[in-house]
Amino acid sequence: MNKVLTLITFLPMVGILLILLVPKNNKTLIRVLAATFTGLQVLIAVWIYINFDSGTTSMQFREQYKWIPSFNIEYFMGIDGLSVTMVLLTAFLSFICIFASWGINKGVKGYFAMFLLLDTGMMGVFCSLDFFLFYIFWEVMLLPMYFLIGIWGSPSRVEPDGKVRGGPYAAIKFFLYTLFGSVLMLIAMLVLYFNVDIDPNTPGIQHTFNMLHLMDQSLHTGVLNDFNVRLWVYAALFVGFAIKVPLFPFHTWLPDAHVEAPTAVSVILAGVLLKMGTYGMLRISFPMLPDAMKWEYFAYGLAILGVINIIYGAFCAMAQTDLKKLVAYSSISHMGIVLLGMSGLTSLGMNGAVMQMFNHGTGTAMLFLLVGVIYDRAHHRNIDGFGGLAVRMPIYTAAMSLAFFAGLGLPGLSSFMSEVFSFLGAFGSEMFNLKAITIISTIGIVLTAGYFLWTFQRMFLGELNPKYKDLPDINGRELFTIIPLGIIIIFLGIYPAPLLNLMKTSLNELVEVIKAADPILLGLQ
Amino acid sequence: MSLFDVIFYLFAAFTLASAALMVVSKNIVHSAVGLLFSFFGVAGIYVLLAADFLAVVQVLVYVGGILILLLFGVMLTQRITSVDMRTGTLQLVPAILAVAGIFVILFRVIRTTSWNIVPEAEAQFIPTAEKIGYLLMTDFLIPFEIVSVLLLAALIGAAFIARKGT
Amino acid sequence: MTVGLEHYLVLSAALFSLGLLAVITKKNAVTVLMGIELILNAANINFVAFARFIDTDLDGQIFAIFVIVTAAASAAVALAIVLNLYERLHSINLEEADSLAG
Amino acid sequence: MITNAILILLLPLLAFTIQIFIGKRLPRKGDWVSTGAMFLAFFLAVPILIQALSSYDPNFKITQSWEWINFGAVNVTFGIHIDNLTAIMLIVVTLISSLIHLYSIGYMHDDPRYNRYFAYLSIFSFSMLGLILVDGFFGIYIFWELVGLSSYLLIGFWFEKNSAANAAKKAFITNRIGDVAMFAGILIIFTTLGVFNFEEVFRGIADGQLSGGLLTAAGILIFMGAVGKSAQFPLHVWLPDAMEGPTPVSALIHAATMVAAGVYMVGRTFVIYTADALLVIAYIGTITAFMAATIALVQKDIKRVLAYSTVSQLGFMMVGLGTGGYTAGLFHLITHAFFKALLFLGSGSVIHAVHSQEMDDMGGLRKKMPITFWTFLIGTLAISGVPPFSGFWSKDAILASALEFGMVNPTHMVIFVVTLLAAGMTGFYMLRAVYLTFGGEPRDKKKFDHAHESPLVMTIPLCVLALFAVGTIWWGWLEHLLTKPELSSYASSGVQVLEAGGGHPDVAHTAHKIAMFSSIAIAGLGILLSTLVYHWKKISAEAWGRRLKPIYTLFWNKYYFDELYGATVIAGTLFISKISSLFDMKVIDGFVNAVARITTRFAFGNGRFDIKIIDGMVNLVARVIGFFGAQLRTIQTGRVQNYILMALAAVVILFIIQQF
Repeated sequence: MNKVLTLITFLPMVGILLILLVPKNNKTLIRVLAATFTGLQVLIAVWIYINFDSGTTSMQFREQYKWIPSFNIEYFMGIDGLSVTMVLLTAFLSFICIFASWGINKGVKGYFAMFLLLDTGMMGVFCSLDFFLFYIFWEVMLLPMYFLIGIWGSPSRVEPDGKVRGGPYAAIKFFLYTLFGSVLMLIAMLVLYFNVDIDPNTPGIQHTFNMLHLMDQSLHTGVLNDFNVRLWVYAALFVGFAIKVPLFPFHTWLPDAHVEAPTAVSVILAGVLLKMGTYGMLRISFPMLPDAMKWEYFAYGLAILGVINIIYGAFCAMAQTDLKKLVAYSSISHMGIVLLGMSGLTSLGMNGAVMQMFNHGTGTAMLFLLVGVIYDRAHHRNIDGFGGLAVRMPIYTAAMSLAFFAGLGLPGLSSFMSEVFSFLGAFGSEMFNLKAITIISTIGIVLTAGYFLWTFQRMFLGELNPKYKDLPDINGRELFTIIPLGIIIIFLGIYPAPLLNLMKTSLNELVEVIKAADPILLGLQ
Repeated sequence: MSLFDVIFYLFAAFTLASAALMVVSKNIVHSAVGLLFSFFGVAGIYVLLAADFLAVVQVLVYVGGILILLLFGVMLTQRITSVDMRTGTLQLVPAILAVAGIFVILFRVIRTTSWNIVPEAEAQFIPTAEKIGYLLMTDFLIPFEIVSVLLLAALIGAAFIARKGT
Repeated sequence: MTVGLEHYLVLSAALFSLGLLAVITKKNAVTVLMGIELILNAANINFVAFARFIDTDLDGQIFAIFVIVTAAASAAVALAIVLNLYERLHSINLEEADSLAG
Repeated sequence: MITNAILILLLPLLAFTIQIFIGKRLPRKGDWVSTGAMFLAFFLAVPILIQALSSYDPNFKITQSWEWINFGAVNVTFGIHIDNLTAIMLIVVTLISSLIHLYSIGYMHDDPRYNRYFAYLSIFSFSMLGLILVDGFFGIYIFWELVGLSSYLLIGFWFEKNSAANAAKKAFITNRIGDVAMFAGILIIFTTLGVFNFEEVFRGIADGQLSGGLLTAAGILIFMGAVGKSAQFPLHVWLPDAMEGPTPVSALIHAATMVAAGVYMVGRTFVIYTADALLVIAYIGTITAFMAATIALVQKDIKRVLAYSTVSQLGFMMVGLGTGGYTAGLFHLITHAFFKALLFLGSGSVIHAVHSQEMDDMGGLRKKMPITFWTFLIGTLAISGVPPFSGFWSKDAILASALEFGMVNPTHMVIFVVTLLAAGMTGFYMLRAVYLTFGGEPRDKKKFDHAHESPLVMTIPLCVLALFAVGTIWWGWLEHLLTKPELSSYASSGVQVLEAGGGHPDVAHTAHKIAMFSSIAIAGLGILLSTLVYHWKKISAEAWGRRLKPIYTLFWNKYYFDELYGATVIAGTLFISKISSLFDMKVIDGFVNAVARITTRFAFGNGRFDIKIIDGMVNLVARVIGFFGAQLRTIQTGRVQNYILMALAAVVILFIIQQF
């Protein structure tokens, strides 16, 4: 099983091939195939979880082959504590999303093929250790996402103010935003590539895309020894990843994309794609340019942007009347906590941040699934258009309240742990004084409670809206997608150790690496 | 000029003459006969080249097979009894010029190339049938099989194409 | 001078030229086919001659056999096409088969 | 004992799990599961108390902790910490909770979500017991939030009523504000000391690792948590609204236990408060006690009267703690738990009988509901501070502590004076409630006729609680067990500790005497006044109300706090949220769209240039090629033989060219 990463990454591709062979009218078989392959993926993920050695900082399940030798491009896969959590999350959410997509009836074949392609792209991003390979997977994701939002999202419509909105608009917006980020990332990648020398002893520069080499500061040559250049490279990478997170002010693609996308795609978008931004920072920006990360303006900038995300996102969420948009803005707010946790460069904060990535993945997935459930029944998402649903749909209400309370960080539910430790980590930072920033950001806790409870009240409490007196409660298939998430949320809220133990060794090492970054390069300090 | 050489020239002249007849003749049946003789001539040349098996194949396949096939073609497309068994030619002058040019070119190439001839091999006259059979079943097994399949496919294809009313 | 490789090659070249002439000038499709057979024969002579004079094993002859087989196959297909052509145009005059004209 | 403690903690959780999933299908909708679990927890708590009493040691302590979350560098443990305070609180909570479970069986018997109600009660009991048992700030914060959740669920239990849903939301969010401040305090403590565990934190503070302004700030921030939970000024607004919940819930959560959690927490972490922090606590308590008492004077809803009296009493407790009367404050917490639960259950019994909460609809119920009346009266006398009822002893201790504080620091004498006034008002408004409810003639005849004494399952808890309101714990004995913890006792040897407050034995005695007489006097005065107004009708309440119109209006409108918050905090938040959203849509997204539009414009401009010039050139080339193509077209005869000929000719020509 030393090819396990290749297997988990390309298994969906096999699924695509099979799906393409199925006649397009045999929708059930297509769905079952998709479910089977993502299910297999989950099994492999479980195998990885069992066999993962959490005691070591080195990359595991490595696979390394020459791919394009003339440019030193390798097919290099491997995971450590940081990526294994994301791999688990991706496998798990993809599987669930297949079931959430069961109701898709338009272009079933294309939908599931695209979905599986997306799956491969996501897995590849988290598994690849070659920057070039990483970049390719990063771009591979874009394409299916574009079609999934554009074709299977809501149809194009003209708003009362004459603006054209809808799936195609959101898809293009998403695509262009991300592409813009990718270009910056590409530039940074090339700068790194051309200024890293694998073998400093022989004359002539041996370039490489191997991330482990790129992380090795002693191999950096040429312009990479100029601190200003390093700052620029860091900035380019940062913007590239920030768009994906999304960080204020690059976030406006997110509400549109979330609202217009079909439920399962929203889940993947919020659950996995957003994590890629922060994953990229932790996997690429921080370890490759640790000294630039430590430059005051960047460190404080990251924390301040995190706080803006938290508070601004919460305020925006409060003003929404569209339930899905509210959840989208709450994602922005929650991702701010990840950034805040990272910015302190402490073991607590870093672990808290990655835990938050995982927990937000499960929590927001649950929220989007539940939004999809009500949308399927009522065909609208206007918060004020409901009312008193708790009487009519007790199970749905219970599920939604679990998701809401997880979102507002109730103790005993997973995101509480990650939020607390993110805040603790940022507040206790030894390198930067983030105390005031952290205290300000805690306002977000109140705001989050405010908008979630307000929404909950408007939708579920009070008199039952007579329009919905016959609304059926959540059904078995929908429960099947939600219950596993609920169990994870509760379990990790009470006992986060299984998740934490996976990643802490790698993340503590990362913190040490950044702390030890050569201060001489910090010419400006 | 040995006997061998004389025989060669005879065969060569016979072959070329028959071929010329085939080209020049306006009657398609005459052409076919010319081709027949030409094939025989080539078979003779093979014998001179110590390729006895090949000579036999040439006679059997070409004379016995392909030519018959061609004649069938003639019969099926033109009634033998019809007067119009003649066929015309077209673009004769440019064609002759171009072909002559080609011949000159080939001739020049042949003359100017220094051939790396193995000298002592000239005398050997060993029957080749057994060796060819052996080689076909060993070294050339795969080409042999492929060509068999090709032949089969060609025959099926031919039968399909020639079907009436397609 | 004794008959050597070059003689055979010249013979082959002449045969080739004649075949070519037939292919280019003949109106009748069957005659064109005959020309093609001539060309193939010319090529075969070359194979055998080279096998005799340059490379003394039997590879050339075996190649020649393959050429003959392929020729048989192509003749069969070509005749089928001719028959088909006849079906359509009620003639095998190649002047009339000019749907490729620009 | 640790096993007992764990079982106490887990039993309600188990009951909750059973109730929420299969409660509906159990016989009697599973009320016996929750109730039984609670009684079992009580019986498990008794041995703990017995052990604490039998050891009779102020430093009695059993702790145990387990690794929970290990970050490598930081290790967070989950631990159980039992000392005298815990043991007493365990008994108080489990006993009252058991009784209220029992009472609820009668009170809620025909509710459609009967099983859900018991599930919520169980989750509340679990959180409350956890809050008492845990050994560190992290744990207490978790259970702190969880009691907030259960409070939310129970206040909003009748969520079809908009007022209930609003009240629930208000309670949770107001609490959350306090919680966030508390969280900030925990942030300070943890990042400075690196531990959550109480004992270790105390040790670190005693060793001077955290001191001065930062420690004061941390203390005040932590106390803010208690301000939220214990409904202190300025976060008291949620508690009166919380009366929307079922009355037993009000008794359990919003009177006896949860709101007292703030006081408990301040007691538990008493040593971290600097003198300044304690002063803040004392003043907050004073303001709360006075303000709530004044509001309670004019309320007409019986539950609201009780709610404001609760707020006021919680203020008393804070005064006790803030002025250094550690034992007094906690003593009042314990006695208050019993008599306030009693009062609420009594009011519940009345509400159950007349189906109204307005005192205007009541009156004369004494004859119809004798048990309820007598127990309610006992509770009233206890809360008013009439000797020998339990409330007298504890309130007296608080006043003594306040007076002592004032005598030592004369500038802060105001605390004692105001608190004393509030104590007087307590007697007044509580007696008023009794007279309006039980005394006089029935004001609503129809409802009166309908009224009847409650069933046994409801009156038994009343009697048991009344027993506790009459009798009391011996003060000296409590003082011994709940000795005020001294920071110095946590210090490592050789570290000098600056004492925050301190005992002043010389004034203590005097203070106690004065306080006792003044408290009896003021309580008597309050009761007398109340009797004059509402029983003997010597003074007209309406007339005085008209005469003091502005003050009356102010009290009636609860000092306009709700309106103030509505106009500032809530409106401000909503305003900012609207602005943010608009900003997001118009400015940021507008910018993005503008960029897109400019790009497309540019592309159109480009397009025109393209069509005219670049395309023109391209077309020209195409046309030229087209011309030659047309000429060459004639070569395309379509005859294969022609093509071959041309190829041959080309070969020949090429060969010739190559030759020369």
